[in-house]
Amino acid sequence: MGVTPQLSKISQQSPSVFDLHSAHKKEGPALLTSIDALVNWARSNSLWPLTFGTSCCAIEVMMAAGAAHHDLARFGAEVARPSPRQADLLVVAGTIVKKMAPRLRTLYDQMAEPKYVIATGACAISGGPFIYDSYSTVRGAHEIIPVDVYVPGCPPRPEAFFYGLLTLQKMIRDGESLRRPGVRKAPVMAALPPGITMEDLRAELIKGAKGATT
Amino acid sequence: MKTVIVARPGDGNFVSRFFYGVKSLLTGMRVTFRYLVHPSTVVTQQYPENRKTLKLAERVRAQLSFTFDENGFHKCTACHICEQQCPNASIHVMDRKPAGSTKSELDTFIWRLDSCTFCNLCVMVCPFQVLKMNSNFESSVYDQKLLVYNLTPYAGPASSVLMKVADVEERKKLIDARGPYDGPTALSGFPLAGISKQVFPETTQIGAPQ
Amino acid sequence: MTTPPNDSTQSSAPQSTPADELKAIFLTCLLDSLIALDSGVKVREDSSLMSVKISESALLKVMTLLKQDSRFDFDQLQFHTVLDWPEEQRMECLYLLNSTKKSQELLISVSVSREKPQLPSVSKLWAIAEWQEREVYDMFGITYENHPDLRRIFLDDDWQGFPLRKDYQDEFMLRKPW
Amino acid sequence: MVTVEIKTKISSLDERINAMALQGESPLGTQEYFVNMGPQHPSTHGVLRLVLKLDGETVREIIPVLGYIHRGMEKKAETLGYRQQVHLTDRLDYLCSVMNNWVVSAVVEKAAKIEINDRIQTIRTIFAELQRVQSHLLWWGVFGMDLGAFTPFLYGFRDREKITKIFEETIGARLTMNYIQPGGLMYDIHPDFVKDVKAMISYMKPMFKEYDELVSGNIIIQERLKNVGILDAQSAVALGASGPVLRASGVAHDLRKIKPYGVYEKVDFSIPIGTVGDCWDRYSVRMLEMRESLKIIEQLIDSIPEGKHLTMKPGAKIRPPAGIYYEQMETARGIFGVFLHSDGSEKPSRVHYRTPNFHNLWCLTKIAPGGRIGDLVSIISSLDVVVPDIDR
Amino acid sequence: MSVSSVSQDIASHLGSAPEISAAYFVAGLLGTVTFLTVMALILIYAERKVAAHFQCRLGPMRVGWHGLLQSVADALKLILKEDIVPYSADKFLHALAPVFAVVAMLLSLIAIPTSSRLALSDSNIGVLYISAVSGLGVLGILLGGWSSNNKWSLLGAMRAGAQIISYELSATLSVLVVIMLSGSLKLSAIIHSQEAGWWIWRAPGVGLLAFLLFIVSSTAEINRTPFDLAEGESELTAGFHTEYSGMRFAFFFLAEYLNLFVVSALGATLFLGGWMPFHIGNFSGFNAAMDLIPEFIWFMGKTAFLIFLSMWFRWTFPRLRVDQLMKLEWKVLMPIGFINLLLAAMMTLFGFYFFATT
Repeated sequence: MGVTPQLSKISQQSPSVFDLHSAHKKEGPALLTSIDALVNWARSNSLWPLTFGTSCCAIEVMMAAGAAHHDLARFGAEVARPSPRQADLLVVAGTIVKKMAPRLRTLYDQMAEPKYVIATGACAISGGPFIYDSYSTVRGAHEIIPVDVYVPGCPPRPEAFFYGLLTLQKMIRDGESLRRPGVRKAPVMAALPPGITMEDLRAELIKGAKGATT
Repeated sequence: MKTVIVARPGDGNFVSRFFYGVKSLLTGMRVTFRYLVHPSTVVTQQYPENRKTLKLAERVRAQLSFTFDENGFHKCTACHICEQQCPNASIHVMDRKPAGSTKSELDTFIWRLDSCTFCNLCVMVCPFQVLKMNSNFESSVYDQKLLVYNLTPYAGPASSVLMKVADVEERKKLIDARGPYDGPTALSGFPLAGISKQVFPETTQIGAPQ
Repeated sequence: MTTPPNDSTQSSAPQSTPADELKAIFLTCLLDSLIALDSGVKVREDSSLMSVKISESALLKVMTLLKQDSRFDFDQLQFHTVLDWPEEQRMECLYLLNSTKKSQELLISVSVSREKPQLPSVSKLWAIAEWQEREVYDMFGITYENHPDLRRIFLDDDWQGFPLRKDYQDEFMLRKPW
Repeated sequence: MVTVEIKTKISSLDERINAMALQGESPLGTQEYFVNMGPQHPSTHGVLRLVLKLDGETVREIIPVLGYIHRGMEKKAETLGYRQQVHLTDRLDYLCSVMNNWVVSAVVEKAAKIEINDRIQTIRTIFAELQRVQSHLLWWGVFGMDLGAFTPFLYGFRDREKITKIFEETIGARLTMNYIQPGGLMYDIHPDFVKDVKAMISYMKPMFKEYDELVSGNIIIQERLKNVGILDAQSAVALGASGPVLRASGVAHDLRKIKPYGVYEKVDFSIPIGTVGDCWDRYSVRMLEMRESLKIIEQLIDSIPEGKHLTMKPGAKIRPPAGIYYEQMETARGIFGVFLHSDGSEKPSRVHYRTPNFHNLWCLTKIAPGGRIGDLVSIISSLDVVVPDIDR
Repeated sequence: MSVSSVSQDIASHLGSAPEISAAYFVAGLLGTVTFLTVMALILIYAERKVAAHFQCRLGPMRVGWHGLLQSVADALKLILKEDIVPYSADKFLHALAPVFAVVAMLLSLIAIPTSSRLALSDSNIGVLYISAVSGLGVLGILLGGWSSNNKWSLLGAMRAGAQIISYELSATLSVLVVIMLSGSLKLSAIIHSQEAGWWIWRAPGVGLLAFLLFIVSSTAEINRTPFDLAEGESELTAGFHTEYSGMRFAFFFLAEYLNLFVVSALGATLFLGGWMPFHIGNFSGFNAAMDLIPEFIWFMGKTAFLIFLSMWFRWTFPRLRVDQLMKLEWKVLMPIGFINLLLAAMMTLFGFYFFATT
């Protein structure tokens, strides 16, 4: 009976940060580990975003997500700070063009550690509609600043942004540590579809990258 | 042309303005207070908690997917119409010609979620209604490369051709399995615009000058 | 070179309605006044808008007339943009004028050379032209005489080249692969 | 690279600021200073940058610096087919995406002589008006937030969500719709559409009273808006303003009445106009426009004619004859026009968007000087600028 | 219940050795700091929840039960966040400013009696002390805005300075009414003078007017909407604390909420009788029934009501413009305050208020 269509399986059992339990391994003395856990708990639950949005995604991600129907406040993230000094989360919501790129970098540099970046929408991930034939659009925010979580969509629904926020919270809880300030672990592949391991993917991508360079 | 002239607040004298002001402030406070004391006016939908019951409209466009028939086969003939219609090259149909055949068939159907704008043109123009949009919006990832999907689980001809082959074993020979991340980087080696070649750094130094 | 105005209006409006007739009368009146200023006035045929071609030297005179004459009263400049014709080595500058009082629209087209494109600025007549001309300079490299503040509007001041020209190329821009 | 000989002196932003620093003298003899407002600033609605010359709290001069979201859309449009043009305009003024779609579709239909039926026209009109209400609701919320009241923002969005639900149901998108296609619509309306729209209208009508109680009637709002940023009729026309900004100055100019498109001829509605042209007029014009839009929808919703939702095959080639085509419509922010030059091929050889916000923002440089920083914020907000629409 | 405060109790038991006084002072201060930090956390949580319900949403929901631990997480995060001092800032003043802001508030809280037995320092010039010490808070804001070397900060600080100092006047004018009526600057004496009824209703008209005046001007003094010009987000990005991050920003944040508490507690003490239960003249039966509710609860209830009022203003009203703000103070509130003071003086002179003891 043919091949089981894997993709339909994916869409049925969507990868979820809620279902997959953490792969985080405890290291070091128990006290430090539990302090780590506490710190990461605090950081992950208090992500104050910077009020920053360049185009359409800002309406969905910064405004509609914060509005009454979806309410970003449930995650403790409604304290949108207009000053980058006080913000923890930079949501790159919208297209970044060449003229804006240095400013985005400045904003990122002005933020205090620990800081996290979510790229929402096609433009911030890859340039989106302007990936080809545009002389000014930067192809993705990751060309300028390190991005932690990518939330695809054009623009993503507020729920999709929440999913991205949960993904980021999971990353903070699993991967960030008090004892290694500023150093972030390799991303935890929480959002991998079931049946595909990190190693498979890594091997494939390395193979692909080698193929591309040679 | 029918026009209405908008009303302007009265200028009035100081005293009447003062009392109007106090009244207006109290009216405003009444509005907000009404919401405070009526918890039923809360409209918030609690997304992660209501995940099981969350029902989006059927036309919601959040992910492109293939339609499969009851045998798990698709009808795609690799005609490339969707690829041509895609405004920003988010779809790449890679076809192959099996040995001894002149007709090409679908190998991998690459769809870039990272640059897709959900304009629905591919779905509209598909002559065989292979493509459809579904509402699965939960696709956040830590790595951009994971957003390049292969939509087809197997490389092989369309279901119309496959179903002509009666023997199940023979059918299996016509098709090869494909994974969801058989992206073009891995398969053909041509680089995707906007996806840098750097592969998963072990640690990222934050704030390091770039 | 002068096209008889009556012919052109009749050809563009085969079925005559009162509105069309009014438009024809307006256009006749307009063309008569324009020809008095510039003998090279032609009607641009392939346009869905009422449009006339004038010569570069008469631009300012024609525009002043159109703005200030109470018969026309074109009080708004809807847009100013350019068509690039690299094979003919010219650029065609288009001004869409609009009259809020008379509800008329008129497209003025002027050709300039591609090498040394320069036009008089109309920002004295319509204030918005200041930005529109800056945009055209930014995108096509047309410079304007007597412009109060001519600099790039969208791109950085040190940008090289004029991106909306047909032959613009840079290393950054990717072409769609198929 | 083409080298162009430039005869005129081209200045730069720095030179402009330096020149501005030299001119003018403060009446108090105090030192004036420059402040950058934006590109990241909560009240510039995106990435608009304003270089302000301030004298204490008073704004003396403004240089808007544009281009922080200039994406080269007109260049991109030259590489896309006529059908693909539509989705780009979603990203111009994303709050009027259906109306923008309509303009592009209309100009392509005009060029390629595509016939459309009454059903399509009626549905397009209903959606355009729904979007106008939606856009004004969002503006109302953000306006409240800019003036320091956070609650209107949430009430506005709460009610906007009702309309977004309708969009989601029929179109499948919340913001960037790509709904109106050359030759018709992407989908026919959802079976529940009529019912939901009626429910929305009956929900919205009493809400306006609440908005008036909370914001319009508020003394602080009135005092902050009255006689602030006055744009008189003559300069509004000269500065190229359109839409509510122009109408607030007392010029009854609305393309829905002057050159009716869609089915606007058949419906009965009036155009709110202001008298003074200050922020208050711009505010109330929009508040009244929402009511008028609901009136239009009410008249149309029961009598959507039967017919097909797409008069041509979705994949059919569009190849208009060579020529210049222009179409313009009244969006929530003013006149949006699409200029199209076809060379007879499958792709346009030049596309130019005449965007309302580009023209409306220009008014800011003329009306804001003299006010306080707080006035500047309310003026920007009352002009209702959407920055991606300016920069394209 | 005796008038004596805890300090007098302790002093009478242990003698007045300087070490013991010092130890008591430190312990009291630490206790106050802890109490106030917890209080600020609760206030922040309450503000977010109340705001959410004003706006038909839920507010913090996911950290702890109904988001109870939200403020704890925020505080922990802020403490551990990187503390950035801009390169061109005045480093010493930049560090000093948040301390000023918090310490001024802590100091003013010492004088407020929370019940008849619990007042850390019942000074005989309590009201004067509080208005003097809380005036220090503006110094923190001014220093912070100045030392950041940022134009937006400076603008915010200048606005705050002008605003706070202006509104201090009408706040003091309204406080003077109560001082005049009760005839004392000592807070416990003011509370006891309200034994027959709170000043807000006992002095007909004048008390209410003074109370409203106090509410408006104190809202302005603590920079809350509709008077939040110093940090008006849509105008000045973040105002005077634009350049502050981490712990120091947390100090400003803390000071803002402590301010709210202090001002509300002061308002409750002066106009609503502080810890004094609701008494009506010499209706002893009624008064005795009211006395059953503990004093501390009376105090906290009144304070909470005033805090709620402030939150209600904040989530309903838009912000004033800077010139309107000044106009409101100098042309409206000040004259009203003076007239009110005059009326209060006559009232005191002739004993025209309810249950006057003369």
